[in-house]
This record gives sequence, structure tokens and C-alpha cells, in this order.
Amino acid sequence: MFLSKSLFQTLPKVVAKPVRFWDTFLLLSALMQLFAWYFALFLIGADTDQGDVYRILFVHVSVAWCAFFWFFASAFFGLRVFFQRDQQKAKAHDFSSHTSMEMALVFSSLVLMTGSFWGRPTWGVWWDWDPRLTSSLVLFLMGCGYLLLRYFTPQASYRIKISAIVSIISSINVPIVYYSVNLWRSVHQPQTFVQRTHNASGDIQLVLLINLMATFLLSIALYKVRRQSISLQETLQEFRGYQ
Amino acid sequence: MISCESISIQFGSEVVVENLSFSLQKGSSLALIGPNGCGKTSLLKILAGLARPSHGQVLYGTDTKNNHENPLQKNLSCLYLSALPAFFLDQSCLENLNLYLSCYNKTYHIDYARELFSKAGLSKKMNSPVRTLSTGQKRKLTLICAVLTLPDLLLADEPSLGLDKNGVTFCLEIFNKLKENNVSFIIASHDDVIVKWCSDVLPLGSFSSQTRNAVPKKLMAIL
Amino acid sequence: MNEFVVHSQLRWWVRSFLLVFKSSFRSFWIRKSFWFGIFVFSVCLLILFPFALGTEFIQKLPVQLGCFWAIMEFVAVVSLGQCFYFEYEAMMLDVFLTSPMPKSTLFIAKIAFLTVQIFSLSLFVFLFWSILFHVQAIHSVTNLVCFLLLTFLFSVSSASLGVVVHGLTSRSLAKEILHPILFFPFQTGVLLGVSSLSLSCLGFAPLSAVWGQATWWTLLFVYPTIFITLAFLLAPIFFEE
Amino acid sequence: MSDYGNSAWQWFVYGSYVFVACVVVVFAIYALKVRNSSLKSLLQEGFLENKEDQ
Repeated sequence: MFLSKSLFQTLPKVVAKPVRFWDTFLLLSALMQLFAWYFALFLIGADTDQGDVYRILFVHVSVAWCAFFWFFASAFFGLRVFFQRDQQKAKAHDFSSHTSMEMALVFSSLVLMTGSFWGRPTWGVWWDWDPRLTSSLVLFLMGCGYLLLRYFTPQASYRIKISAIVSIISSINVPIVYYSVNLWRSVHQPQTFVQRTHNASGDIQLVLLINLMATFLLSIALYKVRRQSISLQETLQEFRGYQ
Repeated sequence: MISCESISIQFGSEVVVENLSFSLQKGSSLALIGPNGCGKTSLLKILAGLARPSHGQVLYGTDTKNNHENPLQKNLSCLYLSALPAFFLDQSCLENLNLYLSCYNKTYHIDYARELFSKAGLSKKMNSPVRTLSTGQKRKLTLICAVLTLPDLLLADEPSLGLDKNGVTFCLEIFNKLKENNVSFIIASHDDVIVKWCSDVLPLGSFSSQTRNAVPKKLMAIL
Repeated sequence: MNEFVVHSQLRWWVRSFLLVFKSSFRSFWIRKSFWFGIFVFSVCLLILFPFALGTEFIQKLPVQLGCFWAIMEFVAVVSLGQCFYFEYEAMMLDVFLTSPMPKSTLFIAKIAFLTVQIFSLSLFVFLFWSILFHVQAIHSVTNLVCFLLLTFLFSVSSASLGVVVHGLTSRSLAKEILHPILFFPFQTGVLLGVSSLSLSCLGFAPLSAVWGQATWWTLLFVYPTIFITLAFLLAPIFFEE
Repeated sequence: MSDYGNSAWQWFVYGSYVFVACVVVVFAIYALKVRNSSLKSLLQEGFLENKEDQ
């Protein structure tokens, strides 16, 4: 789809088929996401106490779920890199771990942005030390640490192992941070800010579910396309001798 | 003593050594020769357990029955003399010697060490920091450490680098003394004297194959 | 593994642990200026915070404790900077790794050595901090013991985390940038625990702190054990070529 | 719940949706560009011939 026709013809079948399939999947999930956003923005009524600002909830929560999912997916692939005897498969799992960490990074930056966009009108402050927001900030920092470590290790065989280790340790650290920030907040500032909409009525939950599904499918499509680009790029560099 | 099965060393996609297999009996010595960049040092590092080959495995062990991949399990003590002598530069020669020996859980008699130092011409420098030694003298100090630790396997990378005339004779003398104690050697060297001294020779130049220039079908499927 | 082999293996492990511990102490003792340099750096930080925050603002206990833990964090990162420095400089790592010593002793001994170094530094920082910041909260021995236990736990967890991070980045470039970036996010849990515990330890204890204390202590004990076992398990991988 | 300046809510709501859309689109375009360029150079340098698997 996004590939020039001439280039597409010369590709071997094994590579051409997934490229075409995931391009179409990307388009379809993008359309579905647009539809879900349209649904969230215009088709359901305003909230009783927050007015129309609460609509950011749909995009914020769905992006947050994707961020945490891809983060733990990176740790999962990191584990598989360790238990894989075959060199080629270990390299493939390393590509997946790298891609899912990049996805986690992109989505956690989105969580931070939409979180502050939502905090400004409702609580009058750009940033709030809410356990969820703080742990996604720490997640973002660990993602940057992971990518920098990968970027600064030229040796492929060593890079694969330590990236797997860093992704596993970071996934251990996120619950610790969430738990300790939760505890820390209860000591310092008792909950002054209003909790999120607990009394979510039926149609809000339905729209939220649709949004979650749409964003998740979009992230899967993005993951696969990015996974192809990373594996092709690293194979190319390996065969050019950059290791 | 040590045997490798179809070892291959790869720098990125360039295969430097392709399925090399050899085994070394106790007490024998092997010289690795070949042009620069044919993987002598990386092979030595793999045999020392510092690095891992991209394919194949290295087995340590007196008899082939209970071979182990890791030298430690067979408590086989192997000493790796790298191209650059490794010492704490601020500590004196004796302290470094003690450190080497305590790593290998060996003790030594001070007179024997003094005699070795005087033979190597370092008797004045015994208590001065290693920083004041020249490269040749540092090389002799590594040889003295080797002869005092008496490892089962000695891996030496260019042992005669930077040694003058009587330095080389001192090095051969040390090697002969080690050979009497049934120590096996693997030496990477360009010095003909050392290569002639070793019992057999392994030219590494012939094992490198031209680079694979196509992505294997299996890898493409995973892309 | 009959009993004799296990016993001798254990003795051999402890012997090589002491060997690496002594050797890092000896190379540290020869370059004592490293320790003194870090101490002077911490005194500079001790001056920096009052100048930045204003002297009347640092009378309040939470601010004083915050400054102390921030200074300790930087002292930990700087003293961890030269964690394998002597071995790298002298290329002695290859000798340690090829010798029949178990590889994990190298890292566990380094953790122990760095804990002692960070803890000794924290004692001096604590002394000057209580003088410069007019800290009145340390009025009973139990306060003092609790506070020192907290600094010890902080030193153990930062040392173990630092050694794991150094092992991971042993083959990478730009280590100076990578170490703080990988160190601080993993340290957040400990920092939160230590700061809120020291707050409730020294008397400024709101009601819910008592409940919080038990969980913080478990976090502070669990955290170093995680990273020490990680250093133990990952030892063969760390310095591989 | 006082009125938090709800009059300007459109900025924040539409802003966040547009921001998320832009970031996702930029990331997709970047990934696709990298993939296509590396595919093209892999082909040019002859790494993807249908040779038998070595």
C-alpha cells in the first residue's frame, strides 16, 4: 500500500506478503480509530460536573492502557530472548522487545501530554503527582534509558542480552514506583483533588471500550510496521558490517 | 585438555573463523599464526572464557567423558596473558604478584621469586610500582607471574612482544620450566622463535570464508 | 555434589570474595584522594542548597531532610562513577574473569566495598549537614540509630543498583551519560521510602505515617536483595566480550 | 465544582485529540519511510535474492 509499485514487485514473496497485509491493517485500524474518536467527541452528551472537558478521558485512558501493555510486552520479549537457544530467533525477539519499548515510549509521552491537557481545565494545574501519571513519567524515563543504552552499545551479541535485562528490570520497577508513589502521596497530600468520574454511566463505558479497542488495534498495526522497519534496518546494517 | 567443536567467530556479518575444531592434549603446546585480523586474539579470548563464539562450543576437561563448557566447573585454572600486560600500575611488583597468585590460590617462596626477578634483571624494581617499568619489563613480570601460578592452561597473546634478545631467551626458559610441569600452551605469536618452540602450529588464515551476502530465508520469515 | 565439595566451594567463594574486597580496598587506599574529592563535592552541595533555597526556608525539617537525601543521591552517583575504574584502567578485569574465582564474587565484593564507601561518606555528610543546617530533630539516640540505619539501607541499595548498571553498560560508549540516566529512575522507589521514613522517624509524624512505616521498611529491605541477587545471577553475562 | 474556565474547553479537548493524531501519524510515516528505504537498499545491494537458504 505505502510501497512504490515497482519496488513491491521485486520483493520476494516471504517479505512482500506481511508488508502488504500490515499496511492495509494499519489503514483499517486508523479509520476505526477516527470513527471511535468521532463517537467520543460528538455523539455522546456532556458530563454532569466536568462539562465537555471529560472527553479527554477516552483518549487518555486508552493511550495509558497501550503504554503499559507495550511496556510489559517488551519485558515479555526480553524474557524470551533469554530462553531462546537459536541465534536467529533470539535476534527476532530482540527486535520485538526493541519495538515494543519504542511503542511504550511513544504512548507514555502521549499519556503525559493528554494528562496535563486534562489537568489544566479540571484542576487548574498542568501536572499532578498522581500515582498513575508519575509512574508513566518514570516509565517514560526508563524507556529513554533503554533506547540510549541500545544506541550506545555497538556490539550486537552483547546489546541483545543487556537490552533484555534492562527491559525486565524496568518492568519490575514500575509496580514498585506505582506502589511507593501511592504510599508517598497518602502521607504528604491527602486526596484534595476530585477522583475521576466514578459514576460513569452506561454509554460512557461503552464508548470508552470502543476507544480502547480502536487504539489497541492501531498500536498493534503500528507495532508490526515499526517491527518490520527495525528488523530490516538492523539486518541491513549487519550485512553492511556495522554490526 | 581443551577441545573446540566447529567454532565460528563472526564480526557482524563477516565470518572470520568458520567451524574450526581442534583439541589439545595435556602438556602439548599449540601456536596460532596467521595474518592480522584473522581472529587470533578473539579465539584466545573465547578459549579463556572471556567471550562466547557465535557458533559451536569450547569444552574443557581432562578426558572427553565429563567435559564442561565452563572452565570453572572443572576447576581448570587457565591464565590469559593479554597483549597489554595487566597490572595495577600504582601497586608494587610484589603486590601485583601476590594478587595474581592469590587469584589462583597458589603460594610461593620469596627466594624463588627473588631469583626469578634477578634472572629477569628486575631485582632492583621488586618494590617499586609497576608504573616505572617499561613494556618489556612488564612483559617479563607477566612471565614471572605465569611461572609462579603454574596454571593448567596458559593462553598467551604475543608473549615475546617488546622483548629484547635475552628477553626472548628468558621467555623460552620460562616456557620450558612450565612444560616440565605438564602445562599446555596456546600461543598467538608472529615471532618465529616462539612458533618453532611450540609442538604444533594452527594457521588461522585459511578458516575465514567470504561474507554471506544474502539474508537467509529463515531470517526473512521472521522479519 | 557431596558435602565436602559444597563446603570447599563455599570456602573458596568467601576466600575470593575477601580477595577482591581487599584488592579494591588497597587500590582505594592508594588513591585516597578519590574519597576526599567526593567528600569535598558533597560539602559544595551542602553549601549549594542553602544558597539556593535561602537560609530561613531550610529551618523546616522536611526541607532539611530533602536536601540531605538529594546530596546523598548525588554522592552515590559520583562515587559509583569509579566503580570498576581501577580494574578498567589496569585491565585487571580479564585476569579476575579468567582466574578460577567464581565471577559473582567480583560483583558482590564490589557491592560491599561501595556500600562501605557510600556509608562512610554519608556519615561525614550527616555530620556537616546537622551543623550547617542547624538540625535540632536528632535529640535522642533512637532517632540517630534509625537515621543511620536508613542511610545504610540507602547505601546498600544504591551500591547494588550501581554495580548492576555498571555491569550492564560495561561495553557501551558514553558511560557518563548512561549511568545517571539508568540509575535515577530505578532509585525512585528507594528515595521515596527513605525520605518519608526519615520524616516520620524524626518526629514529624502525621497519623498515617505509622501504617506507612511497615510497608516502607519492607520495600527498603526487598529492594537491595533484588539487585544483589540480580548481580549474582547475571555475573557471567556482565563482562562478556 | 466551580467553573474551571470551561468556556475555553474546546482548546484542550480538540488540542489533545489533534496532538495524539499528529504524533501517531508522524510515527507511522517515520516507520514506513525507514522500512521502505532499508527495503530498497537491501534489494539494491542484492541481499534479498531468492537464493537457497545458506
